[in-house]
Amino acid sequence: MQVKKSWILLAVIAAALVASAAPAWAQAVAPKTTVPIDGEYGRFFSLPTDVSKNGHRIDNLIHWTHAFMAVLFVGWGIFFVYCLMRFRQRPGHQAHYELVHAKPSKYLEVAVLIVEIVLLAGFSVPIWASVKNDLPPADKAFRVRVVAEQFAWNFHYPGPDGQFGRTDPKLVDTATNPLGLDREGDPHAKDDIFALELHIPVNQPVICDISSKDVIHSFFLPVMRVKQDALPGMRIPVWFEAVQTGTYEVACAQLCGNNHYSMRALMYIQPATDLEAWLREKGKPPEEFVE
Amino acid sequence: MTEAHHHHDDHHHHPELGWWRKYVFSTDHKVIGVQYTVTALLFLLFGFTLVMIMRWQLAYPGKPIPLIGGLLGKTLANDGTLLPEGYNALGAMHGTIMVFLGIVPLIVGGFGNYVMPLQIGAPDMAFPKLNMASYWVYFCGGMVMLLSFFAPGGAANSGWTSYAPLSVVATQGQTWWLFGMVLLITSSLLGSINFIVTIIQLRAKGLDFFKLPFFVWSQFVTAFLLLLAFPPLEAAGALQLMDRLAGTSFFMPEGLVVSGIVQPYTGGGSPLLWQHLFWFLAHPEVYVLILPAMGMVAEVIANNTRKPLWGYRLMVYSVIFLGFMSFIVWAHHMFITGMGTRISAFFATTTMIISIPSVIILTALVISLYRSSIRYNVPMLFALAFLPMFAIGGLTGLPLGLPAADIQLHDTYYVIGHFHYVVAPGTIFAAFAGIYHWYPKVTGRTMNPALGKIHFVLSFIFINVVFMPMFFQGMAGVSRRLFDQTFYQHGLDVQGWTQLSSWGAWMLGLSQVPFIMNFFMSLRAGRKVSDNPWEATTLEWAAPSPPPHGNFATVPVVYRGPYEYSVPGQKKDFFPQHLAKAEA
Amino acid sequence: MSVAVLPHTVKPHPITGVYSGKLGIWLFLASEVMLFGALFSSYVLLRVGAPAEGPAAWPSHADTHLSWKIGGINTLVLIISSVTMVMAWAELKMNNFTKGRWYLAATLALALTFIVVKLAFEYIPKFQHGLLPSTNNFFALYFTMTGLHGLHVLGGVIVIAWFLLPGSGLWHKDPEYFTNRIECTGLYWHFVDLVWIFLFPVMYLL
Amino acid sequence: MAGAHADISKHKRAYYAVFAALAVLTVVTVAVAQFHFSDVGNVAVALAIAAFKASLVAAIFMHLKWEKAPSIWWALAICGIFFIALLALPVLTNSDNPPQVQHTMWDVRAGAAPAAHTSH
Ligand code: HEA
Ligand code: HEA
Ligand code: CUA
Ligand SMILES: [Cu+2]
Repeated sequence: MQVKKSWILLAVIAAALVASAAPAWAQAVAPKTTVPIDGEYGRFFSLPTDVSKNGHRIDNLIHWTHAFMAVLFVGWGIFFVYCLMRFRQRPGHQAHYELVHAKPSKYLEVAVLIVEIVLLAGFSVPIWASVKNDLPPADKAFRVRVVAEQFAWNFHYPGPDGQFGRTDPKLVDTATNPLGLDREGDPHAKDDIFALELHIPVNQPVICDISSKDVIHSFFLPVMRVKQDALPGMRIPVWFEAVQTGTYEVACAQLCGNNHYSMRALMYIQPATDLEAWLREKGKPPEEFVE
Repeated sequence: MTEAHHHHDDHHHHPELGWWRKYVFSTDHKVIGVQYTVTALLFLLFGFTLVMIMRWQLAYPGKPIPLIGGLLGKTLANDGTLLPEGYNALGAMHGTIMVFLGIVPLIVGGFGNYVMPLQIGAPDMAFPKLNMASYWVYFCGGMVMLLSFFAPGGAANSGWTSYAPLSVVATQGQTWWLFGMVLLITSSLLGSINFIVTIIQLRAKGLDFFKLPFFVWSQFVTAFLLLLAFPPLEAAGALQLMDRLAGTSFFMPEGLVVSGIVQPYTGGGSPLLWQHLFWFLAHPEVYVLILPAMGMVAEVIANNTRKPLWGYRLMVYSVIFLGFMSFIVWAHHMFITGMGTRISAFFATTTMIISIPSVIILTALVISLYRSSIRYNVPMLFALAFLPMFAIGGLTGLPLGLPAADIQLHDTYYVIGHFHYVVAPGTIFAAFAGIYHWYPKVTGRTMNPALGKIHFVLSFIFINVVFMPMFFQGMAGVSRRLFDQTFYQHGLDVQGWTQLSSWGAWMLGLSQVPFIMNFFMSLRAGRKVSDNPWEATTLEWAAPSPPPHGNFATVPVVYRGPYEYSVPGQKKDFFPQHLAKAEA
Repeated sequence: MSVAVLPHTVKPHPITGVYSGKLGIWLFLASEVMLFGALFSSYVLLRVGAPAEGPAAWPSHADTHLSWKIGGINTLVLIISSVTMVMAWAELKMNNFTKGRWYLAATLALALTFIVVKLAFEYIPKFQHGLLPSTNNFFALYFTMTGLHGLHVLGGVIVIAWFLLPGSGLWHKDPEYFTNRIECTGLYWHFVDLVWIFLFPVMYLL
Repeated sequence: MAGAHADISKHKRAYYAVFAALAVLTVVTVAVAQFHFSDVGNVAVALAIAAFKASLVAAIFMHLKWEKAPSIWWALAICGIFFIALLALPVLTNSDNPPQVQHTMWDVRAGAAPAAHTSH
């Protein structure tokens, strides 16, 4: 009796504390962004909208893995709770010294291993191989260079000639030439386009070459299921294909300094014609290369 | 001339020891164990305080911190509002302090030092002076870390992982961090040598390896992890110090341009080199955080189910295998750095393999409950809660270990949720179980069970309120280490979860009040108990409470395995290891 | 000093076959293997990954300005010191305290020689010629690795000096204990020699 | 550990022999390094000699030849395995980069990399 009372008391205290938290929890926070972002985020334990051709493969892997985890946890939990209730100490009840022969546990462990192998060899490795190694052929893909810096994403398009110009750290000027493009020395560089927004075509493979000028950043497109660290000293390609137009976010996923939190860019997925128009517009007067 | 003679002399000196030698610069493993425990608990509380401050900024970005905002100083805050550099410094120091100054010193330095020699029937650690040195080097390392908050530019702010090049170009606090780490690593190395030698050399007569309590096994494996995994980080620390102080380019590639300025490094270095060396330590380190916890939980469960542990040998093999494998999975933290298919498949495979022994250990502990007689006292409640909490943390490690799934989940709050479930409701609960369980051995008194239960229920609820929303945030794509996630639409949309999580953290803080009260008040007011209040079988309960210098009144001899509970035909339901025959 | 009565500090444990100190020093050496292992691993990674040209390229042999002669002499110095070290232990083991002590003194002298040669003929002239750790990754590794090795030599010097002078009193109280400690010191010392055996070709010849 | 005096005298001879071998091998290392076989060849020869010298030191000076304690052997074996992992895996990881990963971020030198046209 005594025991029961104290548990009730505890439950009341806990409930009161939770309740005191509730109003505060509801407090709204003003959005910091003015451009409306498409897609849906943050429903209960769910991934954001997927607008890529291959993203569903990753989503499926995540979902199947979680289903497997849930089965294990629930099954295991039922047995656990059963034991807790059934075998509590009470008068007349005694523990059994003899150990049970738990064959099922052996089967369970083997089953866990098999499922893990399937998830790994059947799903994860093939997805990885296609995402990392099987880049679409260069003549089919839209190519952008992504150069990260504290605290901005620089996007570098080759321009009408289709060639990226020479870049040199010595030419870098934060205000006028963040990419260090050699516009005088290299003809390919003359028409190169620089922007602080990522514009890509819909329904065409895109290859982004990720690199960084200073520290490590991470190029993260939540709606595209793409993430790649931007490592200084390396240029690493990632590819994806958007299946839906819209405005989305580019995030930095690696701590890169004080303003890591605000290192955000916008990604516009556009029909090819719109994209070309934008590129033409961007490419027009050389003085306005810098935004 | 002979060793017995030689030490005899020494032995006779001890009653004249002054206060300083007895309680401060003591070489007695029990005093050192208590020193470690208390220091580590204070650091835990401090690390927790840091994160409670951060949680304000996360829940209400840009609003001044109530109550303590004004105390934060100019480098961390501005008019009581946290600055981004302040947030990053608190985050990096929270991780560092929790891992290296809180949990490891608590469960290895504290519990390991106090309990392990008692459990093997040893009079002390094999190298008592070295043991003292370990503690004091650890203490100095902690002080360096604390003082680094006052360095120009504040404490280290490049994450506990200190990824180069960010850490190399960071403010001076990073240098302090590196020096502090070198001290902490040195301390762990000295400690681990001592633990291994003690377990190999000083076991009581009859106590062979497969009669060791599981806790001793977990400490043994842990010590090997510390011994062999820490030196590469020491080397890496030296390299990073060189980069910072001598202008070398170990981690600096060619052509770095920071804030528009071409950096003076010759280049040719590799940022990934740091990551390899760091994770070579840090993955084994996470098992350092969990294995002793599993050991403690196993002790408490065996004792309170009144039944031998199921699959003891299997558990021992698992823990050895786990320790071994933990050295070759480290690059699962680096999948997104541009890794190829073959190597990522290799590390993913080892990662999947390493989950199996964890499953075995947990399963064995749960099967031990079957047909037992469970005594629900406070240590047991914490130990039982450990199991599902660790299961959640461990299971969420699986999607992270699958490289393709990790593309989406890497460096999001999902990772934060994953590892906090293993370290906070996991390891911290195990540590609470250990504290309530061994408190009577250390003090001769029990802690108040009513306060203990309040502490348990509240902690259990709120720790889930803190960490469960993190999985939702992570799934939605919110990156970790964000000063203000509402910059992103996906962050804004889950801000409600973030606020709930923050309230959980503060309530969790409040829930520790009964514990802290209980901890100190029971020193005087706790119920006095016998030497073996839990009717346990392992050797530490054969010593007086608290054990005197030299530990045992008579040198114990061991006759049987560690968990002989409810042996058929015995009058009592426990059969201690050191009794030749059962008492009639 | 208050130390509880600890078994197996001097005589080997009947089952494990070692006394505690020796096991301890071996474990310490295992951790040292990992310490230097990390540095060698860094060496391999940086050398394999070095760019083919430019300031960060791996310097050719001529550009390192390391003299294999000086390195070779120091190698011999360390090898001899290893011999004297092990002889010191052997003499102590045979109860020849005086002889053992002389060997210990010789070891100390050789260790100091090593340090002096390293500083006077290598480090200081290098610095004077503007060859610094920051010059390129080869020198960064060279100074870091040999520097760390040098610190180990210095550590050895301090320990040996201790047992040569103030610490030698232990011999009169408990010769076996003292001999054991020299054995442990020797294990450490040989390890320092062993690291150098790898450092020498890696730095001076490859 | 060898106890008797006679044993120790026998050891002493071994010590001198090892010393001679080490000295000779040092000379050999230097001599061999003057020839150029191939990049890999030189490294292999130098490391092979060094490894041999090191094992002499470990076996004789450090008494591993006479060492029986299993705990020491276990510690060394485990350490050896992890040492190899530490040495090999980082460099293997770096060499397993997917195709098209470049180890530069600037195109300082010469012509720019080709890229496809924007339209299809
Ligand atoms: C104590 C600490 C601890 C423990 C034990 C673990 C355990 C595991 N961890 Fe975790 N991990 C961390 C601490 C820990 N981790 C930390 C601190 C980080 C982040 C560091 C940072 O970046 O700052 C991290 C990050 C991390 C990553 C990198 C994520 C990323 O950055 O992208 C990965 C990826 O593979 C991973 C995987 C795993 C796996 C597979 C396990 C496995 O060992 C888990 C195995 C356990 C189980 C599988 C549960 C047992 C099963 C059951 C109870 C139920 C089943 C029942 C039956 C079958 C009967 N962890
Ligand atoms: C062992 C490791 C450990 C532990 C226990 C914890 C515990 C907690 N951690 Fe932390 N955490 C890390 C290791 C740990 N953490 C690491 C490595 C990081 C990554 C850092 C980085 O990004 O670089 C991190 C990051 C991290 C973040 C993310 C920050 C970010 O990415 O921006 C958050 C956010 O909420 C957080 C919260 C918490 C909370 C609420 C707890 C709570 O669970 C705390 C609960 C604490 C207690 C319950 C203490 C009880 C102690 C007492 C009551 C003492 C009593 C004293 C006496 C009796 C004397 N942690
Ligand atoms: Cu860039 Cu974070
Ligand atoms: Cu890990």
